[in-house]
Amino acid sequence: MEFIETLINGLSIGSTYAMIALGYTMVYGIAKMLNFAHGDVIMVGGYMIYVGLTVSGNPIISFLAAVLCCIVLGITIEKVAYRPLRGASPLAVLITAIGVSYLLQSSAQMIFGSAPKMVTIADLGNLKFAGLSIPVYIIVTLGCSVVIMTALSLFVKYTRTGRAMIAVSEDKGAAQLMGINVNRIIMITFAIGSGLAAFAGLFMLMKSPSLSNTLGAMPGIKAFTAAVIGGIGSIPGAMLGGILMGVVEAISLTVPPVAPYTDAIEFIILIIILLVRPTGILGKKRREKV
Amino acid sequence: MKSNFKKLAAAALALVMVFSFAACSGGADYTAENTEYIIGVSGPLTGGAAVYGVAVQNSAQMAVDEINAAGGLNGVMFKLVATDDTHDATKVAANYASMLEGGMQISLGTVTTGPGLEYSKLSVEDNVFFLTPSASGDKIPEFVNGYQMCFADGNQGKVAAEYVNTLGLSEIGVFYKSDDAYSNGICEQFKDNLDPSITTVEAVFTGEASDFSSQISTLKNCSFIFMPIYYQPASIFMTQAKGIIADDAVYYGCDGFDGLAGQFEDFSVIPQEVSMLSHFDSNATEGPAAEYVAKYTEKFGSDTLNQFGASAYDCVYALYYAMVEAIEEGKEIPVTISASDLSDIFIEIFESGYTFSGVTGENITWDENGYVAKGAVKYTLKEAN
Amino acid sequence: MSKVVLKTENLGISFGGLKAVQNLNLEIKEKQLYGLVGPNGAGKTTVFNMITGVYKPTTGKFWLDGEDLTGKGQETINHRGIARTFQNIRLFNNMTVVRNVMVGLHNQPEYKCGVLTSIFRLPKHFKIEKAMRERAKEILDIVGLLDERNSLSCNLPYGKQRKLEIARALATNPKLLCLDEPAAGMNPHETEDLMSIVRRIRDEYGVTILLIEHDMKFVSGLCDEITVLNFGTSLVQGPPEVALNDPEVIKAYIGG
Amino acid sequence: MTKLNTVKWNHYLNYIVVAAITLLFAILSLTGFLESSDKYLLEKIAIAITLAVSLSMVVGFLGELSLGHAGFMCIGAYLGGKTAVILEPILGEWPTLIVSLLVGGVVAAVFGMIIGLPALRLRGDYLAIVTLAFGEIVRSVFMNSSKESFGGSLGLDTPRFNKDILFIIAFVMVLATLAVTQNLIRSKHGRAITAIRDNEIAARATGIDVTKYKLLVFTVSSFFAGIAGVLYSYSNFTVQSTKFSYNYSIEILVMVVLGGMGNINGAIIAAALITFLDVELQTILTGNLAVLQDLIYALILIVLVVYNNAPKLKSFREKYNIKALINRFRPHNPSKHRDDEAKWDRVPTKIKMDEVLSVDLQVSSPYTPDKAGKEDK
Repeated sequence: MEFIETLINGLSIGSTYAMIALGYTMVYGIAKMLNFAHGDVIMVGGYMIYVGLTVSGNPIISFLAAVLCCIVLGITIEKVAYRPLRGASPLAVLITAIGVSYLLQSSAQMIFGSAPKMVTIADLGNLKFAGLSIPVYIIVTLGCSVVIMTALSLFVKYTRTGRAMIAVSEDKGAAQLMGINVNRIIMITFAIGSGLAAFAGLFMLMKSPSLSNTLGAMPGIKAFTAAVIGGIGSIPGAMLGGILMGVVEAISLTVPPVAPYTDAIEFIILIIILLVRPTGILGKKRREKV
Repeated sequence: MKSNFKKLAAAALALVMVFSFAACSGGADYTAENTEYIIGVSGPLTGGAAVYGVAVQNSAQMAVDEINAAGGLNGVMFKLVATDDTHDATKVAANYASMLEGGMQISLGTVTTGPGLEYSKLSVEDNVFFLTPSASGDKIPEFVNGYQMCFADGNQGKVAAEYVNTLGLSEIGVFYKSDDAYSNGICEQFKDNLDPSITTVEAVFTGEASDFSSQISTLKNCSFIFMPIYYQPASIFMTQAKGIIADDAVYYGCDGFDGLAGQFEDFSVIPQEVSMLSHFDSNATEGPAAEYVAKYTEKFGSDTLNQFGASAYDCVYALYYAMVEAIEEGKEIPVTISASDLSDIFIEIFESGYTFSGVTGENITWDENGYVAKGAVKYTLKEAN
Repeated sequence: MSKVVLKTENLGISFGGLKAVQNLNLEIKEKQLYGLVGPNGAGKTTVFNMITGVYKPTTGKFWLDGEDLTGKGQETINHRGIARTFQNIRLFNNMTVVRNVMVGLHNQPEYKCGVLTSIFRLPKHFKIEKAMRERAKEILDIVGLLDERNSLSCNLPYGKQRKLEIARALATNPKLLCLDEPAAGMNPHETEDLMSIVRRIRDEYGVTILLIEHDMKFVSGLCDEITVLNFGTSLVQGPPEVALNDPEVIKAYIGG
Repeated sequence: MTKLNTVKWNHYLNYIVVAAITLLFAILSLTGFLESSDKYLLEKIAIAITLAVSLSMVVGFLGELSLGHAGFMCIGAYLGGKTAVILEPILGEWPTLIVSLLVGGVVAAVFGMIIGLPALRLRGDYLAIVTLAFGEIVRSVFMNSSKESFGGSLGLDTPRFNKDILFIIAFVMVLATLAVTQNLIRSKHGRAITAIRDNEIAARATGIDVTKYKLLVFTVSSFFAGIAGVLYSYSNFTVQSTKFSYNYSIEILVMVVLGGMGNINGAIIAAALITFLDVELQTILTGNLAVLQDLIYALILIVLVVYNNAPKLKSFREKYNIKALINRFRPHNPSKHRDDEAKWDRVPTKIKMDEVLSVDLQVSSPYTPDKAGKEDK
């Protein structure tokens, strides 16, 4: 029974990671860049929900507003900070991403102050079931992330835009020659990634109502790790990696002697997995043509 | 072509550096040109712990403004300089040096414990007196120039354990932040002083974790949970524990809990009893604490209202009245007095049984080591529903 | 009868069920100019990748001067004496031409120099650097790139980049030099020039040369013996004029 | 033979400049002209330069992305600090300093070699995340150490060295780092390392021992990161592991990238500039202005990087810069081109992050085109 509860907790932590990891993986797969500012888009999403709730009082309206804001923010960041550097060294883009991350964090502190905000979205209560007490938000989060992952997979597989995304991720130059507007596709990717960040923001607030400007930093890194474990660039991989990380975290936290080392354990697992499978669990193995 | 830009930047850098180095003339007489008494403090004004630093900055500024409005010390005004260390000990040295070179004479030390140790060691070399509002590390008052307005961590842990021993429990939960000096400091003393017949169930977290479901699972059968942590993670824990930890359980924290009530729009959403060991009651309805709360809330809102600020407010006044007492005793405190000379005066005053009453307690005294002696009260922030 | 430099026996490799090359038997004799021809996708470059250690063969073995090198790493195989060029040029783009060749000289015993010798700038370091540079210039002279030695290799025209690859491979002092489509993208005049360079390398350095080429004029003008590959198997082996006129080969090229 | 020992002075220019600056400040310090805030700043700058130069070896010259440099520094800081705590009462100040520098550096180097091993198998981002993970693991281990061993969350109390002298020692270490790095890079071994960066497959085919050189670079680089860590522990009274998070690694990476990859002088200047900016912003923007620190830093970062790297601004950059200005007055003389004048450690380098994702080998690909498009991109 204990173990099942731990497992459910793990799934709950994991589905949030998965949601963030999906954003990372989409952007990485297509724009080939590590968007270190992704975690901070989540934070902005969180604040937008907070603002929406204060203004309208309606959780759904404020959430939709947050999604919209995040999408606009994602597109703006891409346009201002990343697009001018297309074709430059990927490391340069990495650095601007870090710059954007600092920028968002300090702007948030300037606007909303240093004190964390408490955001109560809706008290969904607990589900009592066979001796288990499971908070309903866990079920909501899990369900949402599975639905989103499936939708995203189908989108990429069956729509014109989705297939264009695959083409861009394989070879930007060739995609351009085939008449695909690469800039547009990358913009759409950022829009989707940032929209997902708003979802992640919602999930995190449902779980822990405290909102501060560092909300997205550590989950961002953990989710990035999750994306790499699953095989960066792969949508199911991001999901798998996220859930794996969450479960490991939950189990490790319940074992007292190793609990303080939880972060370390997650990273050790990452290293082991990468040593066995250098491109992650579901990552495609690529070879250079010789 | 990049490197050319670099050359330009380098030239600019060299120029700026030369100017900044040239600006300082050398010599230790930094206070010679002071026209006000300068109080310095280093605290986290940005980053994850900013809420504590900002509270200290706001409150100290409020106290300084009040003193100045009332005419300062014999007509000489005070000035507060608050530098940002983002809770990072390595930033303290630069802050300390720049404040000292900027004419700092009195200091509130640091806001948090980690940087506080660094600060103590730096300031003891120059003999700069500090009375820290909230750096509660046990080692800090060991420095001859260091005094605390808050309880030392070890003391809190001991007092908390003594209280728990009287409750007659057989098992309690302990939830703490394993990578935090404050949390560990209290926890250690707490466990050492706890009745050996009481078993403890422990759960820990690190960093800026925001999902405590696993820890809550571990602690779910405990009816009494000791939480020597700051209020932000505590609020998350309590929200997430709703419905899992029994409604009649008790959450018991230390002074870090203060500010918790302000976190919730409606504190009654937490079914359990929440109480704390503290020197400041933000729910006070009368007395100096209530006055402080009213003034602070009016100026800065309730977001950053916590005992850090209250303590800082007291610190400024305690220093002010100490100066007043010194002058009454016939000491001279010119506005250009050096930090070291002033420190000698302060140490003499504080060691000779100086008593202060303020927001965080009445008849506060300090022992020869610099540990504060004042009433620690168990405040019930919220009764069980 | 001169001795056999490279010998392969039943060499084959498959990728996920696809047999890219199978049962390849080659015998290349000392100072021979050996050609490997075949239509696109016949597995010629794969053969190169196997004998230079990029891929590990799934079946068969190969020997260089009688030493079994099957499954050895790229570096080891190079040390033993097989050097190669690449179909898609792989130069060290951020280095000057002369330094590209100096990298090739890196492992030659006469230029041995420990890391610490270099860090502490002992006299030996300077001596060796100078010697390496002189030697690199000599090699560049052979392929006719001496005048371009100080330009960045990525700024060279295509044909010269190919020649630089040959120079770099030659610098490793190989017994067997594998050239992957050395004349691709060259005009007839440049091809002529290249042919004489290849011959000169063979004659002056005594290097055995194995080459892949699509240009039949180049192959028949240069090679002593060729193997025609199709779908990973060897169709015909023999002197170019015989092998290229074989009906099977004509069928493979025209597509039967 | 006389030409053998001709020294290329321009190769040692940065060395001479740093040495001259060190001497200048040393004299200023010993004659009492420097405030302690200047000394702290100089210590920080020296530590930052050591870190940036050592990281640039991995990132700029070997072409691998490392996000765990702070981890090596952490090892150096804790082990060097601990050595100092134990030995200082026995050996006295100076011998302890030397021993702890060695201990910190060597242990960090050993770990560098260990972390170099995955570098043989992983490329690009995958290696980056492994190094990041390594840094976080190291931090976590020291964070949870017992009070007696490394102080745990309270941090390790270390002796602080005389601040009048420490920054001079730190700058001497900068010189040592610079000497080793430059001498290594400007030798046949450095050529092999840059060859691996430019084209690993070609380097292997040319017989370069890739394993050896990758490990060598990681070892040397982390040795100096360890040294920087020891210096750090000497410049603070406490070593706290919170400092060494991935954010700090990234801060070092920013210095290397801003300096221009594979450009040691650039890294030195960027390290000094960023540290200076950091400390100045921190001490100038006090009170309510503190929140502007990160904002200004971030804006400067973004503008600088975009200006330096944006392909569209290339013509602008080439038109308006100091060199163009100077050349207007001093005509360029192409006939002066000496043997091998091209500066090979100044050439732009690029890390191909997507190298692992480049086109499949057609023959070997187990993926048929329609299968490849299935779900993963």
